[in-house]
Amino acid sequence: MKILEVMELEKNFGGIKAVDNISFFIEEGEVFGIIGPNGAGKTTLFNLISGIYTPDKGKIFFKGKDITDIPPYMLPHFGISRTFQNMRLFGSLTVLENILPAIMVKNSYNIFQAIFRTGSYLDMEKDAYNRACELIEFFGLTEKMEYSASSLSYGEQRRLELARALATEPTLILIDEPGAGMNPKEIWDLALMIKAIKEKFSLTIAIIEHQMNLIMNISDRIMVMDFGEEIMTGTPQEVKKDKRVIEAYLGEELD
Amino acid sequence: MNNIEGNDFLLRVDNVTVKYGNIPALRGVSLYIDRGEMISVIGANGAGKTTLLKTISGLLKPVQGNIRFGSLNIENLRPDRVVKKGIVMVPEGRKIFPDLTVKENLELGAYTIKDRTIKKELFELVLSTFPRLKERLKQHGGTLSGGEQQMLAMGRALMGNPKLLLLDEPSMGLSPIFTREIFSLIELVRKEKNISIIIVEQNAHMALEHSQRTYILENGEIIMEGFSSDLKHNQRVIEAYLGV
Amino acid sequence: MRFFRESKQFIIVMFILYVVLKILFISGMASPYIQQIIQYAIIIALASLGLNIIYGFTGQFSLGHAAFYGIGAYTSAYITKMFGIDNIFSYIPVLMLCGIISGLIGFLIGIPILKLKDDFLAIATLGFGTLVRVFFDNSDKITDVLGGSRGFVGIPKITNLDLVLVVFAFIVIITRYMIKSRFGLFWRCIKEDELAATSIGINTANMKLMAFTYGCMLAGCGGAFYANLYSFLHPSNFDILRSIDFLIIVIIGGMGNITGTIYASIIWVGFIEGLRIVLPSEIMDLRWVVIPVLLICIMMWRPYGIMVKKPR
Amino acid sequence: MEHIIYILQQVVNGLQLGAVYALIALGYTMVYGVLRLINFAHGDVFMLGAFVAYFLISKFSMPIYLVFILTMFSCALVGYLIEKIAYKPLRDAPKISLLITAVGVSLFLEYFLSLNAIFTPNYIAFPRPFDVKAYDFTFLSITNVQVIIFIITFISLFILYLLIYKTKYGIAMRAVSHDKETASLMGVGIDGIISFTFIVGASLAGVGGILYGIAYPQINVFMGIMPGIKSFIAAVLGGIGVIHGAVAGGLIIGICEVFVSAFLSSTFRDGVIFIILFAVLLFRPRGLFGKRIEKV
Repeated sequence: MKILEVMELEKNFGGIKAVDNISFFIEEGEVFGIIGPNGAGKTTLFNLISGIYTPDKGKIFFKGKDITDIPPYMLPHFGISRTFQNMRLFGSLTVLENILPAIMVKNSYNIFQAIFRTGSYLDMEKDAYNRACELIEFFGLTEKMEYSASSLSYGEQRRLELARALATEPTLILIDEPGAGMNPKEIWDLALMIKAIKEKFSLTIAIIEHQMNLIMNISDRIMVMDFGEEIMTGTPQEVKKDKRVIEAYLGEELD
Repeated sequence: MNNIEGNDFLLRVDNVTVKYGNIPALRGVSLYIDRGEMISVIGANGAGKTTLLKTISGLLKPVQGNIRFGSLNIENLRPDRVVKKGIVMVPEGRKIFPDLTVKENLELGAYTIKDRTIKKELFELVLSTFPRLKERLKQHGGTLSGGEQQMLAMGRALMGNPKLLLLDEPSMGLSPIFTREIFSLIELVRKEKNISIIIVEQNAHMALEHSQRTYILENGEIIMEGFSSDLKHNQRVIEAYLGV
Repeated sequence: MRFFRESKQFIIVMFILYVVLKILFISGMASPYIQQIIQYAIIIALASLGLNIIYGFTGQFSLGHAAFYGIGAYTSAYITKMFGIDNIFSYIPVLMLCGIISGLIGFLIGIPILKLKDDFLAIATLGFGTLVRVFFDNSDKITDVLGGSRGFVGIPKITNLDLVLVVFAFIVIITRYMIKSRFGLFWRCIKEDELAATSIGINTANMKLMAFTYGCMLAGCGGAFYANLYSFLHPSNFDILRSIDFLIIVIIGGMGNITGTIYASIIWVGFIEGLRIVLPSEIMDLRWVVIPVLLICIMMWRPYGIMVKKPR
Repeated sequence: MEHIIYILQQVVNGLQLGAVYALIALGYTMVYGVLRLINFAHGDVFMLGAFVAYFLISKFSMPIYLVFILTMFSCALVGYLIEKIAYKPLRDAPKISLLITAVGVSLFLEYFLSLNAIFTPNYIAFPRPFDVKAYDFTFLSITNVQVIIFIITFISLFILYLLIYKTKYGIAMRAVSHDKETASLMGVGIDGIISFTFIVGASLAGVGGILYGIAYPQINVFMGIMPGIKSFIAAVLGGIGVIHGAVAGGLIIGICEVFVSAFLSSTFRDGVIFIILFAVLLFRPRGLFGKRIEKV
């Protein structure tokens, strides 16, 4: 089943086409990689899907529903979640306080229940806390639970951001350059982690990445972009062999 | 300080550590460059390449180590002072001023040059090196194509009459054809003006092809260095960066 | 009831405070002037708490808080005078109404202007503050009672320690529970990074509006108390300087720190009014020369406020 | 016909006020360009200009050209010092800290000067260096004050234009507005350019102060607040950071204000200006001439 379908998407910035007539789909349960040189429009594409930008043209469907003009805060409620290239954590909030709100957006208690501290309110709070703890434990941050996000190491911050994105219980997660600034060993661990979360949370993943060994390793299919356009889409094997991709991006044939 | 052949180093980076907040971006990095030499620094995204150039050009201050340019310690100079000493950087992503005309962009490059005749000579030189810019002097910088912007960025840097040019990912976002053209222009500049060049690249092929020596940066540390012609055949480099 | 049970400590502290103050008031150890100042400090704390919700917790900078304080004050003054209200029990609904009206105006003005950020929001709220001030200055053209630039006179004196303290304690408890709940957490997320808050599904526009409305309500209640404490209002009581007063209190007390705001209000009112007793009027003029310098120094020294606790 | 003449007359009066707003608005817009700061103290620099001129004329009876030169110089010095002392230490601080500091500087200047030992909080009459004469044309009357204001404003704008578009400092200033880091890589001293911007902006505000004093000969230490805010609104209306936008915005705001006073009531004058502000912020936040910027 196609979980996400993008049709003829277009976005201009001051006359420059950042995303130019892009169409693709993502199958449920697959890992969909997006590669391309800087400025190719990959992050813009994510911003369009996650509603931060509105496209000039084109349509986006999620599970058959048109989500093109949905305000960005609604997307996690549909089941789409994302991370950011330059990590946007709530720096002076604790690790726990970074995760909790992402769980609590789906709570249903209202302000009066909160003020009068009704039983159902306290149950919901407790439930959210337990779920946050589970997630934090899965990502190995339990000991840092009460530390502010900004005091974590780079790798921990990356994990926390991923944990926060998962806390909204997405079915589709958009991951923007998780391997930036990581060494080959860390990249390897990251690949394992992405595979693990995919299984555990039964996710569909769209991922932007520059690290060839990471993206080739984990992706089921890869879309190559350049100058806002799609060059080709195919399995890692097909991409590695494709003439246009080699010319525009890889520069040389990979193994 | 002398190198093996007994010449003076043009620039010597010695045991430099740079941190963003608490996170180290460079850890005890050392390198040198001779007069007229072109060296390259390659490494993955986030390895610290841009940080290295920003530190040399004064945008970032090291918490440890020093940088000598000729006989001068420059690690604590402001970026504009570093430019005055003769080190000019072409930043990643070119950073053309889109609202200034091409001519104004070039004039800005010569901001530190007081002498009008020198300025004029430099202007002529840049236009003869990059004839494409000549046709576009009155256009706004923002209207140029990516390749033209890279030329303008390099032309703008040359207007500062540098002794040492720092190029941050000149091939970024360019098509292979333009990448080749830019690299041959870089060669031309180095030979004709005898300018030393440090080039930082993700495109390891081009960098190794065109530089004499190469440093490999990983996770903020230099893990390997040597003549580019040797490194090209090094098994580890091939696996990690050339991917053949 | 859990509402009171879970704030036992705070209620005990407030009760002791009440007893102490009551003894001071009845015994005559506190002169009527001091009594007034003590009540005034609590009123200022109430309104500043409102600004701390808006700015300290949610990060929405407002230079127009005094306008909402003024709206509450004028509303209460008008109603109590016109209907001849003179006892606490008929005053409580008026008080609530004043809060609601200020909150409603905050809500309506907030819908458009909370789309703005940082300095543009500052200039828009400043603009709204100026508009309200102009309105008060010309209010006698609408109905003569309001007094325009001559000031509103003859407002019934209703505010007393019992009422102010009870309402204040009640509102502090409510505010603390709000902050503890998901809504408070959402506000803090918005202050940290609005885009990230959106990305995890927080309806930032609604949450900002909620914080702003609630903050304006508190300002309105404070204003109502103020009107019925002093029995005289003048448009100049609600200009930008008053907005800056509130701002300074929030900054001294620490952004997003309720207890800090309360302490800071008491210190601030004590400082300003205390100076008035001690110093001759010549030197009193120096106040607004010293205060800005103080403000600038705080900004350089501790931009997030003085009494602020940070996580590890 | 009479109506049209009356309207035309109001346009001229509006331009007189608008010219002063334009001169102040330029300072706001230039400083916003380089620091992304609403320099609240700018209106007070304008007030200082009027006061310096008042002293030079009434106490020293200086010739008018010297008054202009010395006033511009003093305002430039004040502008320079404000930036160096109050804003520069906060270069990396959160935006709002800088804004609060600017408000602090503004209050300090006003209340310091309002001390009886320094000046007075009261209004003082500004000594016009010449008598007002009106030149009556068949359908319009223009005063010599208006002529002087138009000429001096025009000269100031012309010099500013040369400064910004024809000198390397002007190019550097525009570059710094766009991207400080890259500008510094061109050898541009950022601190120097920021000082230069404050100096130019403050000088223009000084000129505005003198002209305002001549046109509306009542001065007061708080006189900078409203014209300051309105000029800022003018800068937003024209598109903050855009030089010609500030001039256009100033003239539009001036004309609007005079029109509201003439056709409605002077009571609503300030209100209408703020309604314009809200309208601009909500419907066209980049202003009339501003560029659209999109970034995440």
